[in-house]
Amino acid sequence: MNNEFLTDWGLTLMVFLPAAGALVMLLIPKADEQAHKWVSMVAVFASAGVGVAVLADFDYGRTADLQFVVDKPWIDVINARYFVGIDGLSVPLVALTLLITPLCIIYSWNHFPEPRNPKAFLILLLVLQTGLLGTFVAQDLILFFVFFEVVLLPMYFLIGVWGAEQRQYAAIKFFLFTLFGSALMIISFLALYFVGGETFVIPELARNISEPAAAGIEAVPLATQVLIFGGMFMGFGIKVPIFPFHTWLPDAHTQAPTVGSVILAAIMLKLGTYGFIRVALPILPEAAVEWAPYIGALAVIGIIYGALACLAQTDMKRLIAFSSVSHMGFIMLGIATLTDFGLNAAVMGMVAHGLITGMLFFLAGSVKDRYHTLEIRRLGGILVKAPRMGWILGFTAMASLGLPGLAGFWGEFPAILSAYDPGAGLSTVTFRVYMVIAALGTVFAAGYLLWLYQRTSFGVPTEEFEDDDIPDVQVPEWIAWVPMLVLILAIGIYPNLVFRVTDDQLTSVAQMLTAAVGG
Amino acid sequence: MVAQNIFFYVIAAGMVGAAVAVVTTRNVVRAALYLIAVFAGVAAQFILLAAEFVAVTQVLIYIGAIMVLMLFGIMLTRARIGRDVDMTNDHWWVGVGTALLLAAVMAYSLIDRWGDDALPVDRQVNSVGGSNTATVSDSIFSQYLIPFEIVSVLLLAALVGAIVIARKDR
Amino acid sequence: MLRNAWIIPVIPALSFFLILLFGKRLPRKGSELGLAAVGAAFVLALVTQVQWFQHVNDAEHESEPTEEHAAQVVTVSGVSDGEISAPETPEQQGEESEEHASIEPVTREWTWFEFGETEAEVGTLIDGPAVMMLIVVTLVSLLVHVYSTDYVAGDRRYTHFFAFLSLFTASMLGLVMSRSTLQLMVCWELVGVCSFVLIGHWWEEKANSDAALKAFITNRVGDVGMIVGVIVLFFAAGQSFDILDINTQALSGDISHTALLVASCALIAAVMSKSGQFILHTWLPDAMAGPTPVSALIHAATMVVAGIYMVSRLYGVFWEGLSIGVSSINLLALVGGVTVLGGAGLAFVQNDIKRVLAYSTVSQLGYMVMALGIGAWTAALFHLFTHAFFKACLFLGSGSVSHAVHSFDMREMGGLRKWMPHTYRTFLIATAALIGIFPFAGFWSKDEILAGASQLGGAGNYRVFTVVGIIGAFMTAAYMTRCVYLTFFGEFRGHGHPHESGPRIVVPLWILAVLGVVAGLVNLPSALAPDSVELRFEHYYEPVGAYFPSIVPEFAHPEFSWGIAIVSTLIGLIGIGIGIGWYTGRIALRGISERNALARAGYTTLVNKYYFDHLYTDVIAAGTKGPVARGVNWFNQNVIDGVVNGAGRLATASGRWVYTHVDQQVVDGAVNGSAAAAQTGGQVFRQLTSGKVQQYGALLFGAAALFAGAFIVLI
Amino acid sequence: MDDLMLNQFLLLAAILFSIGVYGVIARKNTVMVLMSIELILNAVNINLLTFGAANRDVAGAVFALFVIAVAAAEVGVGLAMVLIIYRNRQSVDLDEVDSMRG
Amino acid sequence: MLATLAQADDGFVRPVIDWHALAPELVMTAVLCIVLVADLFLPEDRKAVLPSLAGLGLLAALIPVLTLAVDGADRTMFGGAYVVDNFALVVKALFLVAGYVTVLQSTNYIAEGDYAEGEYYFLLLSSILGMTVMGSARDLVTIFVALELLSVPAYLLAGWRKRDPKGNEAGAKYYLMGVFATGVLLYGMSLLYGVAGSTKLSDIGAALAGAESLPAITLAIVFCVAGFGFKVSAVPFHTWAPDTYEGAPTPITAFLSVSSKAAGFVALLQLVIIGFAERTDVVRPMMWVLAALSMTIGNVVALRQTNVVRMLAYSGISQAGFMLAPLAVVGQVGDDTLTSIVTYLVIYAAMNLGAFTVVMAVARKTGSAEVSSFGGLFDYAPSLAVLMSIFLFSLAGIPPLAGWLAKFVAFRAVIDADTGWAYALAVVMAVNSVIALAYYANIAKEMWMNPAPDGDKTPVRVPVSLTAALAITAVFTLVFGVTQWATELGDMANFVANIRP
Repeated sequence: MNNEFLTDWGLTLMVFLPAAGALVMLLIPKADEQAHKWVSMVAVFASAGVGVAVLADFDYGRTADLQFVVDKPWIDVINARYFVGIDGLSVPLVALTLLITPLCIIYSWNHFPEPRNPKAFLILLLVLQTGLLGTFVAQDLILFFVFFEVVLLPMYFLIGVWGAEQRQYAAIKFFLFTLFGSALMIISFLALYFVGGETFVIPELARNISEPAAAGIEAVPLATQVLIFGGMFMGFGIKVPIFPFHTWLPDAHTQAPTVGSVILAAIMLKLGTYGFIRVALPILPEAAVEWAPYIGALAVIGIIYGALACLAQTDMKRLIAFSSVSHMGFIMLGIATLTDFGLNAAVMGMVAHGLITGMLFFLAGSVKDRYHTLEIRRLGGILVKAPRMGWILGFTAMASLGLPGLAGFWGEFPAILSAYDPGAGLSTVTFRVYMVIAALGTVFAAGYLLWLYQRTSFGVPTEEFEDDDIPDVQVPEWIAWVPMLVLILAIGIYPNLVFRVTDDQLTSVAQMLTAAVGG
Repeated sequence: MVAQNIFFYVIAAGMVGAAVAVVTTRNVVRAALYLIAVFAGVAAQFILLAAEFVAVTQVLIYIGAIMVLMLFGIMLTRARIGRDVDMTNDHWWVGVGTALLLAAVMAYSLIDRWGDDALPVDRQVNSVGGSNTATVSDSIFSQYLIPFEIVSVLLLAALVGAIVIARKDR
Repeated sequence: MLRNAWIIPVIPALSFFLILLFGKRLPRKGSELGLAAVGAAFVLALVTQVQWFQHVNDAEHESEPTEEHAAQVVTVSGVSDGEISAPETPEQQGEESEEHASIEPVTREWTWFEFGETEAEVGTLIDGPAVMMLIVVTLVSLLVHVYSTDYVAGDRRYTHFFAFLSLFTASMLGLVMSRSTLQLMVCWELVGVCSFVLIGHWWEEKANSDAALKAFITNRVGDVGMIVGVIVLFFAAGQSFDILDINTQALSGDISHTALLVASCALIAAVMSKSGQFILHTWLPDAMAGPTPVSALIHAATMVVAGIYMVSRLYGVFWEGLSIGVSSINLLALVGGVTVLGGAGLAFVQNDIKRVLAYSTVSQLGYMVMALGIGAWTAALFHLFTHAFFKACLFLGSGSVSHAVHSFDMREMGGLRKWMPHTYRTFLIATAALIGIFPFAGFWSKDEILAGASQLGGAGNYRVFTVVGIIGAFMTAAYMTRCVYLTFFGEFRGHGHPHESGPRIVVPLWILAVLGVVAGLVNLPSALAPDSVELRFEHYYEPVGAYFPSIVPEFAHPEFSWGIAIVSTLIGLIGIGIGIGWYTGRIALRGISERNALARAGYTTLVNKYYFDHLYTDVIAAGTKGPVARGVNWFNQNVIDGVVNGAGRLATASGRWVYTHVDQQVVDGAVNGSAAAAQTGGQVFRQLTSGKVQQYGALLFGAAALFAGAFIVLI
Repeated sequence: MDDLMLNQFLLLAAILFSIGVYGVIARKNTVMVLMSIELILNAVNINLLTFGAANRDVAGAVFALFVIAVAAAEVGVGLAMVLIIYRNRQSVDLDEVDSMRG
Repeated sequence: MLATLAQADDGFVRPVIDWHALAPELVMTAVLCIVLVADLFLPEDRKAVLPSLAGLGLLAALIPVLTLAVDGADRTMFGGAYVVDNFALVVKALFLVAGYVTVLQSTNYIAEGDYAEGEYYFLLLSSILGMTVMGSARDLVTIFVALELLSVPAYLLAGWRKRDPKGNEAGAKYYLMGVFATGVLLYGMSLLYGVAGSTKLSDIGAALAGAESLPAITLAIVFCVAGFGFKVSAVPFHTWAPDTYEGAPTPITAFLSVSSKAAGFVALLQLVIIGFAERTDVVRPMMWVLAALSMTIGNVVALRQTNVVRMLAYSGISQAGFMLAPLAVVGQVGDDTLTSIVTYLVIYAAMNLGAFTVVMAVARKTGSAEVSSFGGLFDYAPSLAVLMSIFLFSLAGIPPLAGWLAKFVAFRAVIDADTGWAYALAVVMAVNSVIALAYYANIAKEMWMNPAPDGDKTPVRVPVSLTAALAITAVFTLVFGVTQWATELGDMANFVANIRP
């Protein structure tokens, strides 16, 4: 926190550099593809560079505090502020975002999906990046909402233009679902604004509602809180997605271009869970306690349901998509327990799922590039044709099924753990039932992932591809994948990489929740 | 006073009858003539309400201008002068329903609000001048100056526009 | 070395990465790295062993002034990085130190991660069982490495094979010296993965990958129990993963009995899958699809005993949770007992030599679990120790055989003793050890279990398990005889010319065979041995401290019992006899039927034999092998395996059903339905705009009137 | 019955208004629809003048004058529309003017 | 005679005319006369000057608006019948700028379409004049006359394509519906006058405040609202809009959907907030129903449209529903109703005009406004496709485009009321904003994801005036979304203090 420039401008630069890159690219003619690639590269790396500087300068000793705070008036009439800052909860997700998008651009370097058009593709990626980063640093509900929504358009176009056969249906489904959630969410935000002392600033709202007397407002009745939470539940829950709002996800994932799937899985789904922890829980702890059993129930249903649906899939990408439903269930279960374990598990789950499922989608994309199909029964023997890719797929599948020693485990296990002893005010019996069901979910996870692996990678190649030349992992792929693989392993071996950052912040959230119920 | 009442009811009955004829007759020209009768009745009622200037205007503009325009319209569209087979469309019952509903709502509201109110015997606004006309003009050129100017632009616009639309060329 | 034991697993772990990255470029394709690493680990394990003996001896000397010791415990218990013992109450300390010196485990830990106030630690916990396992794992692993350099030579994934052997060794060593339940669980899963990879080593064939999947997924089922158990213990012990803590609290009564019972039952599920106990054992025979060295190392000597080791590690929990000390039957013993008999019965009807050995392993693991269930901790670990050697020897022997005849089918073997003398002899020795012939290793360990079953526990002891054990011993003898007979005796029924294997295979066989003979001597009962050599195993490996039930009064060691020893030996011999008789007899009978006239002539001489034959053929052997074994086998293949496979199929089918009917129709249908509803609504409301302006007008006037009317009425 | 009641005029206006509405909806010929509209506007004028008289206020009369002026303008525009429709369709049946719908 | 005159003189109060306050209207009047006269004298090939003249006139009229804004004082004339306050200034500026964009849109359309040019701009300016007057009108008579001045030229302009039967139909339907609505409105106004005894809104407000809740008052309010409901195309008074939009010249469609609708809202705001402020028992439920119906029916019918202009008509109906929503909580939320509706109007004008401009630009090539004709636009005219997407998604309310802020302020006002009905309306709004996205995105889909019909990929040539219109609307659409300017305009737009009860 020495560098004043960094303190004042770091986050803003980080968020808006990609958008600035996109503006520059608008001025470059479409034909000059190299220029587009390099400008986009420079933009994301500049953003990542600033981001890394910020993260390096971040004081890890007090992660519970907001740092790099910039608080300026924005839309005065509605009391919306440009209020950004990062704390222990934001840091891992910001870091994840800063990592994934550059990797996506590198991955796309030589093979843009049809109908190519790198200019538009990269501009959309950059706008997406700004939206994602912005969401993770925004501390004002309106700013948060705007960034939360900014990601919709680029993703809509990425799916709709560069996607597979059913892309139009998938794109609009994705869009409508998410918008439905956000429309209800914004109602809740507004209701919060009016009951919470006419401010949109998240920490202030949390303070005001927990201590109405000090803020000079009326205490918010529990019934109101529960309803307001409901709106946010819809907004964040659809984004997560929680069963039964998940149906957009398989379609979107299956149809999206590789990079789109990766970003969708790795980062965008996290907006929902992040929203729960950032917005919903701290502001409305009492309502969170009321809602938690239901969220937990939907979470475990999602775990089992997603897994069962995986078993029925014939398409590799769709299977991975449904596995996301299942995995996000673990994250939601962690959140629903309202404990520091659960919240830590959730954030770890977000990071892990981001890396692992992102990686799986990368692999699915590469398989598709090579085989021009993702139909599981037509694949087979990847290990024979492209052994390195096969091994990487195996490694990632293992990580995804929650193998200890790899990142996925640290999202799953503590989530299950936390359900044994849920936070104050929650029914222990209910959550222990959830715990057992969730633990059973890990069996299914092993089932569908290994089954997938067996059918795609083991055995000998099908006749169709027997004589085809299937190239093994190539340079851009290596560059894009190695950091993710290394991180999966590193976090798996030393989970404190994440927990150390998140713990203080999330413990304070959990304490707030306990205090709200206790007091 | 009774005379006024008698006058009113006679005229009113005629007006209603003529109005009904306007909307039921199968002959366009005859409808126009019935309409003139209604307009005349309205003018008469205006006099009863001590609004001589408006009554005069009513006669001048409605009967003198508007109805002439209408007749021109009838002529130009070569509507048959005689009886037309069917001047009422298939959905006339919708009209009956709507009209009755409207009438009921209006009548209820009016009776509820003004059921017992009588008109003042002296309905002149400016008793000194003996006529409402001067008051009206004063009012138009002071209080209602802006609408008056605007209406002039409106009439100009309507004139110009109607000519452009109705003109055969272009 | 005791404090730096972490180096031992780290060496093979490093070797894993090195082999993976550079193995293919090395002259011997990476096997030299693996060998070197495991060799180094073995040497270090030996060093650790010696130091541990020293440590135990020191502790005994130091324990004379009790007060001082207790003080020392208190002072060091707060230090996170150093030799500490589990916190003990001085009271217990004093009570117990009259008999035994408390032997402090040597621990070392590092912070792994923190949640709120809870700190999860990773580290090493070196005490008796850990040291013992270090030796077993590194030794068997080393021998298997040596063996493999010949056995899998020329395999296309030679390098990978060694890489994963290294990783397995590392994980298993990590498991052995786990400081916390969490670490235990992590390593537990890692060995599972190595097992998966190595079973599926030849994944080109679907059967192999099927077996690998089955192994992994079945283990996952058990892992649910593991997860639940660990979690229950974590919270029950006041948010601690610390094994010593948990045990100490369990034994001191700080944890409710319910929690312990739940945790025990959950953990038993994990044991059932990992250690191949009924009914989750079915993956283990299938796992024989992997290369034979893998079967020897993972599915006989080490990984499958992880379940037993885990129970022995958390013995305080099981002891209290299942009330082992005062009951006469409990879930753990029951699971073990059923497995003893079930596994042995199944071993009868296998034609694949490795599957015979696999079921034998299942059965022997059942002994160990049973032993733990009845409270004979030392016996269980002792049996684990001896079993590791002779069973590894048997597996490697079967591999050697298959190397010669290119098959595992015993119907294609026979008479191999002529061509493969070394293999034959070592196999025979190991078989004797397995059957429990005096003085081979198995005799001592199995005997201790049987003695324990008859002497330990509450009222009535665990006598029923003595019977189970003896029947099991009989069956073991019978099926192993069959196996040996079919393989090494009679005529060669296969193709080609079998030949003895090379030195890299034979030398490990001999080493293991020798161990199979002498390993039993490390725990000679006091009745049979001088003080200086009696019960050395118990002395050095059984923990003494607040974290182990040795502090509670009910915890006892069985005395050597001549009766049991003789009965079991006899039973074993009868089994062998029947086995020999069965096969020679059947051949004789076949001869009789073929040469009818001669039979009649030799009737008198043969009649005794015939009745004898009849007795065991129809009554005993057929009774066991025929209906019972077949029945068990049928039950196994159709019901248990059917349930296991069926569960998989059911999951897939229900997945498909859920997907097509619920997801696509109900959930997605609701979504698409609402879209359709909106569209239909659009269609309906389009009628408002009919195109006829007079209807528009009617709507305008009508609506105005209706609004007015409605509000007049309503307000 | 001595005095003129306010309601006499108002109800007369209401009846004229309703008749006009019926005509507007039911008449086929566009010119006749225009005529019906005049009934409506006249009804409004009666209202305005009645209230003006009742309040002894001149605004009603002024308002009515504006209405008359505007009505004149509207009729002009309306007849222009009728003419152009007639020219393009050879018919002034409002029923048939429905090429755009939905 | 003289005596009579003298007597009359006594009664006559010379009105005080504030020329500065009237300056915008005077400039407009002057310009429209100039246009009319210039048309007479300009030769056929010089008529291109006319749109420039009209445009400049509108900008010139903007100058006094700005000086008045700088001056800042509220100006009241004719006893409160005509007021130039901040509200009036904001909406006047809106009408003038939107009018300018309409002129830009019309330039090529009218010049190339062989329509009467001088009269077109004359009528357009007249209509805009009517709107600017409406902004200041606080008296029933003035409101009525202003309404007619803005409507009558619009009827004519809607039927301007007089050789096309659809054009006639558009004009005729608009005209007839307009006159019907006028009838209803006038009847309502006459009752208001009868109840209050005055035509001034402030007097009416005072009178209604004191009166009991009577059927006659309910009737009057309902009829007045219905009359303007037609103007803002609220369901069930919306029926004319799609037909008229489709048949009218596209610039006029844009004009009707933006300026004319805004004028309707201006009148409604004045009536409701000044006149009916105390009669919220009628106004709120009425507005609630109108808002909910407009949003829902407008949206679901829009889903079924295949013609972009018709779709925009229905979308406009739905947007009107959103704008009506804050009126459903009028009186419960302080200034929020006014602020939010004005903000919404300003933003809506920018984005909707923009969308229509793109439709015009595309139609220049394809000659069609069918949704399918937009296929492949991103391929051959990426800028237009991007701009259209910006406008459409802004209309759908996707941040950071301005539309979200418009919807947001509407939500904010509604939720501020904190009643069950308000929340119910908010939920209806939320659901509708989702339905709306479906059809907006449908066009985006066509442009980005489908191939060009017939594979025709010749680029679209966009004339300068359309480019200018696009630039203005796009800049506003983008800038309003991330700055506070639109809301500040809305916030500024308050009625003069002494006129509000």
